[in-house]
Amino acid sequence: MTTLGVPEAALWAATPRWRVPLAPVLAGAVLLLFAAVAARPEWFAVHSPTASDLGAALRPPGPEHPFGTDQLGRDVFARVAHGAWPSLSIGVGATALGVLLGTAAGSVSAFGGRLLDRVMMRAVDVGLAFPELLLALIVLTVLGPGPVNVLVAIGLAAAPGYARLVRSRMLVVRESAYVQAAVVMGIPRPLIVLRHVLPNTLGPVSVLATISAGTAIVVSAGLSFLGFGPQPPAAEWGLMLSEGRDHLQRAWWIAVFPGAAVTTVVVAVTVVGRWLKARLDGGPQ
Amino acid sequence: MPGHRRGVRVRQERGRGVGLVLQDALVSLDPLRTVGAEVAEPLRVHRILPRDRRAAEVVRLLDEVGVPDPGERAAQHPHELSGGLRQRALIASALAARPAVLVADEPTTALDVVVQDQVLRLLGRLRSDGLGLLLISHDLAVVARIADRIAVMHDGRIVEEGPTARILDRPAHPRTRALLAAVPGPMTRGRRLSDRAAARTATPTSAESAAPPRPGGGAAVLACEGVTKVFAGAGHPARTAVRDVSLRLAAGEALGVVGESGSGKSTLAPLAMGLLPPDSGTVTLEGRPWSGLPERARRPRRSAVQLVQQDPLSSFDPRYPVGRVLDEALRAAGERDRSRRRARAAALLAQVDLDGGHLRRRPVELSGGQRQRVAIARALAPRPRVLVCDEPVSALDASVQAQITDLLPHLRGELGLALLFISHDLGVVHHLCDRVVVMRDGAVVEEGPVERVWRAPAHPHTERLLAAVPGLPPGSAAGERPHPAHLPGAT
Amino acid sequence: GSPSADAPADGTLTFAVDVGPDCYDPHVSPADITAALQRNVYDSLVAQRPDGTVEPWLARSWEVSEDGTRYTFHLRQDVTFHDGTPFDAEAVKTNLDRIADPETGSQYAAQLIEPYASSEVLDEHTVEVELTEPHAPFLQALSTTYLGFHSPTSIEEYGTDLCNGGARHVGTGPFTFTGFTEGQQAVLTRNDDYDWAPPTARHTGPAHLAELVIRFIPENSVRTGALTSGEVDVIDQVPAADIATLETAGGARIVRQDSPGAGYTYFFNTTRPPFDDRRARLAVRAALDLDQITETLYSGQYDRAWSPLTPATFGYDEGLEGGWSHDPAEAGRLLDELGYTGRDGQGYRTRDGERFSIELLYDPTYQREDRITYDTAVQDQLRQAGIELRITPLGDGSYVSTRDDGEYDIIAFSWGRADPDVLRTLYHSGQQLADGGANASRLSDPRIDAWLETGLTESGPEARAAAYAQVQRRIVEEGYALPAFVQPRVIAAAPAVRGLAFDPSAWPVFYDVRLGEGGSQ
Amino acid sequence: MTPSLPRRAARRLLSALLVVWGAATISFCVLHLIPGDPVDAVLGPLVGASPELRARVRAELGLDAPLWAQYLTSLARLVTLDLGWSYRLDRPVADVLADQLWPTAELAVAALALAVLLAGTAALATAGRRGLPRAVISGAELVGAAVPSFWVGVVALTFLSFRWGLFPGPGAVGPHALVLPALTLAVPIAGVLAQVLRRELDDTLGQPFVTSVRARGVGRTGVLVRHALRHAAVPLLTLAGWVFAGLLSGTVLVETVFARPGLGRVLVSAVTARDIPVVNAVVVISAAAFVTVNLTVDALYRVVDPRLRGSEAP
Ligand SMILES: Nc1ncnc2c1ncn2[C@@H]1O[C@H](COP(=O)(O)OP(=O)(O)OP(=O)(O)O)[C@@H](O)[C@H]1O
Ligand SMILES: Nc1ncnc2c1ncn2[C@@H]1O[C@H](COP(=O)(O)OP(=O)(O)OP(=O)(O)O)[C@@H](O)[C@H]1O
Ligand SMILES: [Mg+2]
Ligand SMILES: [Mg+2]
Repeated sequence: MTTLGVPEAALWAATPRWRVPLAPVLAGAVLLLFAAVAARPEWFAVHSPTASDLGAALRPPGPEHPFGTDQLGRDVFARVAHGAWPSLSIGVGATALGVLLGTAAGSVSAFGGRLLDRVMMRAVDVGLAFPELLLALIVLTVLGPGPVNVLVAIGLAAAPGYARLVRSRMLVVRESAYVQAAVVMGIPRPLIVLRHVLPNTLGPVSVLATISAGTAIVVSAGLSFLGFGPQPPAAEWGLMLSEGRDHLQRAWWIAVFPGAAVTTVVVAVTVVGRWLKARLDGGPQ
Repeated sequence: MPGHRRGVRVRQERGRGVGLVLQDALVSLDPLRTVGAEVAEPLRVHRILPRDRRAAEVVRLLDEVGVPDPGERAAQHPHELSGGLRQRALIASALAARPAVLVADEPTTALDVVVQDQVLRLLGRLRSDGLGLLLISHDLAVVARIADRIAVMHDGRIVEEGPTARILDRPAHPRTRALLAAVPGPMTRGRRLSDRAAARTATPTSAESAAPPRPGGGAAVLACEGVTKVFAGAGHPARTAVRDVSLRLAAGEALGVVGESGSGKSTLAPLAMGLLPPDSGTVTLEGRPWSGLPERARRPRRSAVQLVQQDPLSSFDPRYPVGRVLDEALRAAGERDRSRRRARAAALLAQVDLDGGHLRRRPVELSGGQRQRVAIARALAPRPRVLVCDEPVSALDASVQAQITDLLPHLRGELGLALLFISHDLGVVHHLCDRVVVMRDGAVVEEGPVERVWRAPAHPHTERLLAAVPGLPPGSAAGERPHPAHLPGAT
Repeated sequence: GSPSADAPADGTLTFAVDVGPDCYDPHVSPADITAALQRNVYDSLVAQRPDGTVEPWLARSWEVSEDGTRYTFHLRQDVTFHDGTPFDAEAVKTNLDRIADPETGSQYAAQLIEPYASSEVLDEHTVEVELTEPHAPFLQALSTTYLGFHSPTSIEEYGTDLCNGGARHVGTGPFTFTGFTEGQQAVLTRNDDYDWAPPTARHTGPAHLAELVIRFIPENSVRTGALTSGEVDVIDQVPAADIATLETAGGARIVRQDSPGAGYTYFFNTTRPPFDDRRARLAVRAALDLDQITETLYSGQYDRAWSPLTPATFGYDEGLEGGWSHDPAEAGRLLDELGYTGRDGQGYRTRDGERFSIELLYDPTYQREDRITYDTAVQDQLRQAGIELRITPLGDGSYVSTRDDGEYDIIAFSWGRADPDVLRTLYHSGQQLADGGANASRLSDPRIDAWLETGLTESGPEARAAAYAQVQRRIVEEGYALPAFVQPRVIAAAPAVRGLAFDPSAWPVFYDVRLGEGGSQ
Repeated sequence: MTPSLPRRAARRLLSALLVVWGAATISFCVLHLIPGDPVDAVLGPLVGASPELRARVRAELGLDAPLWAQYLTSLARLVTLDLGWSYRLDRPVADVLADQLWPTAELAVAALALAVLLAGTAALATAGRRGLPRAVISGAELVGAAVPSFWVGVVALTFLSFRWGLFPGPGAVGPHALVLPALTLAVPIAGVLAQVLRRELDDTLGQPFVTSVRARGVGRTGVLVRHALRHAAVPLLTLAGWVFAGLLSGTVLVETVFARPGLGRVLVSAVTARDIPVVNAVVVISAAAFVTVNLTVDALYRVVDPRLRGSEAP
């Protein structure tokens, strides 16, 4: 697992050049499906994710339980379906929080003057000197376990990276010929920032954030796996993976399906994100 | 596997039978390896010399192509060498395996005129030593200097071929004529260069007959007084980019600024635009202070002076279609009414020879010449009195360049614009400007009317710049220009 | 011919346990694993038989004074520590004094001999221990590793710094502590001079094994896999679900022993609503089908519990078995009686619009995963009865303070101890959590207190058993706590391992173990 | 002229120390924000401890001093390279970590080597080529970079180790026990490295100087090995910090899954048990290591790319 946000250089460099956009279309469809499942799991799963049926424990996948049942006789399919919401919302929410904080800090740094920039960037350096997982772990120790706290922890841990990204992009945009053209036209500074600097910064940043959302989902699953995420009996993919570990030899389905769900979503997010980025790069040519 | 064996044979022929010299020597040499290693590579690949004797051969080769201190140079990396030296090292590596033929694709296009001259002389010498040379260039003047024969290509086909003298004197194909015509020279002032002028004609078109106003003793619209700009380097010492420069641009006048690379030309543009505060000296616009004001005070007067940048594409917000670009400019210029803005945007486009259909396109969807024309249209939106152009045509290829160089005098005539035209291309400046300022190391070394400076340069540096410009031989179809006999060598 | 049973065999046995001790000093650490591991290094004065009777070990014999406050021990004279220091009365005094000294920071051993007053060396091999009051479980306590004996030399040298494993641990046991890697393993090497095994052992003289390696492997699946792949010879804490597989497919031998003490028990906070009302406690009890949960989650390997004590504990009251039943109707009746007659949107019972909602607190760092699963099953069954159980993990360090402040409705744990006096730690009013006890029901029942004190001071087994039976019955009657299941200690061994057994504390004894040629006997 | 090398080095070192100090301060602050009492962590929750015992422990650990004094003490200790005393394990932190350093280093180094090997092979085999093999390999890289490593570990353990007995399962005995954990840790890193490496090789192959090189008669392998690889090294160096962090975070999970001892597991248990000195030490050490990695990378940039010599870092 890449437990960290992949640095920008890696992402820009790693763009596969899809000739036919078959993969992104497919990946987009997968994401839509998962989004639908996350929003309305009860449309997809007939069973309750938490109702146990001790008489039907550890049933292998079959017509009644397509993904089998776990040690409490709960339907694994229902749990995977209901686990989509916490898992996806933690990933997406954490990324959004990271982008938000990073943009705020990056803007302050880029436009707040030399001293503020220095202080901010040293702070960002310190933030970047922690591996993301370590930072998230420490934040979680203060906040205690739980889905919202995992979201906050990952968001906080990702923020320094975004702050640096936003700042460097803003500096580039600020010095760009089109911003200079706007100054020459006599457009007031706040308007320039609003009309040109922010949109042209956030565009690429949000595309990168799309790709990082996959990382955030993996990190959140990792934290759940270590016991910091949602607590039993919640249905969440990382937690299910962790719970299913002990039964792998007899009931592989308990851990394999949530793990496959994480992998599928993350691969799909990455494919879509990279396609977006390839389009962004390929644009001005 | 015959295919495989053929691959091997071709590979053996490469470097050995035919040497290749590419356009830009900085990117044509592996930047991470020493020059010596690059030159030695054909020797190694074709097992021409054992390892221990290669070093000596490299030094000999570098010496042969005229690299001074070849022993030292061999141990350096490409970025530590000047453009001319790099190009010579590249030629040395192409020659290492002693090929019979050298293919040179635009070997001088990226070089400034002085260095270009050195390289051309080297190629000429090699050719006279018996090397077969295939010289590919868009610049007829360059080809004319060393080629025996010239082939002219158009649309992937050779349209005309023949001895150099004949091609220059009596071009048969219209393309050849157009190419010859596009070379700006002393005789082209006031003429159109672009393809649209079709056959060469000495008769000015109607637009051109409205001759640009001559510099009068009128009040200066833009003036620099003893302007100095020092860049304090982060990690490196401060550098004086502009040193005590004084300029006066009269209303309606076209003033050219020329100089070698790094002479401070481009720094003048933001200084004049009030984008960069001078460290000393003042800039005045229409007789009132312009530099040293808070931006708030400058903003209402910004419409008087506009800028056309070198790279048209990067000067547009990539998200904005042309219509929105112009709309923003018009609104900034104080036009509040939406429908009036729309009408004016279309009018502006017409002024630069584009139709309204372009309004909805994004800059990426335009050709280079169209982009630059949109940039000019945007600059015209607030009805400026001064247009500052920093190398507006050097990113464009020759035919597109001609479109812009035709457009500018036309607009001058129509709108009474004063033009501050910054360029390293002496030909274009000569073609467009009334007066010229020659810069070196941030300081003005010579100033005067274009004709006078071209005819009788007062400063040796100006002389050197002019001498290095390749020209078509006298009597050729394009025009005439004195060609100094002696050129001071430079490294 | 077969090799003599007493001849030392060679070989290294690797024993995989789930967790390594935080502290290796049995005088300090309360951890089960510390005691189990160090059992091989430290001997005790006496040895306990499974039936609760006590045999001589390092003490040849002893006398107890009339009032039960003075114990005189006559020590063996042939015992030496691994470092050559002789084991004598002085050593006994040094160790007992050390345990009682607050400076040592003992977290458990000192409680076991709470009324300890002083020791007096009568002669080189006779020592008299004086208690402030009679203490029936004293001999049983002495038989545990917690009251094992460090060499006085090592105490002098390391003092309070004996928490680290390794060679600083010098005892008189059949193995010496030779190697140690934190979080990874401990290596014990045979003490060839050992000749003072207790009568509870099956042989005398040195141990059969040349070396005993204890590996710490927290993952259940990994531990099981390590046994089947032959990486280790014996594994501890075999998950119930793996028992059958290991036995049939893996060819492993399962050794099990019911742990003495208290099984996994839900303690109701009796000092605040709703569990200050007996009916609420009984309603919860009646709503739960512990048979089914235990059977399913532990694959039929563990027994559900009926008493606050496990069947393996002295004084266990068999009469309590089958004392109540899963009775949803009864639960409903009790809840109605309490006024919880309404139902909300999610089907939970309400009283004046307020849900019957209770909170179970746990510390995720220390709670075993399978027990969280058990709690989850309980939660689901209570949901069906209209009771909301909120399972709240407090992993941020505030668990202990929240618990000590009584901010919970239920907490649950098990407590191992081979003496019914464990009930005093769990239910005596003087043993509140904040004071260092484990009275998780926050109980203050004078009758229970009285019986517990009788059990403590009374020395006759009969009378003790009677007192403790009263306690058990009262707890069940009042529903102060809900015993859930009894977790036996289950160990799985490779076929080549012979002679593996448990001591009464359900700690595996390696002294008698030997490695055979493979194949089971 | 650029500033002299020693001055530049001194400035870099100073900012590195600043980062380490910042890390130490933040971790100190954060860990004191945690609700609850560290004494509980020392004693564990299993047995209630008497108030006297708690007071004793508190005094012993220096927790009765005011916060600023504790902070200054911890900084002063740091300066003398004294990492303090573990609350939970009751021994010097340096000892605790020293024991765990080797297993983690062993795992990380093995994983790194494996990742570089996998990525290098995949990228060199497919760079500058098209077709099915390339599509398959880049697809595999994509999945490899996305899949959670703890899941890879658990599944690999079940099938490769338990079911088919190809690899030993748990623990850290012998080099063959390292294969599965190292592989698990290496997969996501290799996925990213391979993508970056190939993209870089592709880019380099498209550069004009490659035309020159090929015109001299050098074959594909020669171009890749003698020229392109070195160009690809620059972006790979840029990834060094990320790889380092990935290895460190990855070990936390992989060590848990494979029951390996190591810093990762010490860290997780120290964080949960609020063993402040241990966490502080890990934070400071990892920040210091991170900074060292970055300093080294900066120096290596200059070795790899002569254009950067005598200039500021990119
Ligand atoms: N690799 C390629 N793939 C597709 N089209 C190409 C490629 N290389 C060249 N072309 C196209 O072939 C035509 C001829 O290109 P070429 O580079 O030979 O032109 P040129 O005469 O050298 O032009 P210039 O003066 O701009 O260098 C152009 O239209 C170009 O777009
Ligand atoms: N922002 C800057 N910071 C530091 N130095 C600068 C900056 N801009 C320009 N310089 C330096 O100032 C000098 C003049 O630069 P300028 O761009 O004006 O030259 P130029 O004449 O336009 O050259 P060219 O023909 O190559 O465009 C150069 O040495 C350049 O390196
Ligand atoms: Mg070309
Ligand atoms: Mg310039």
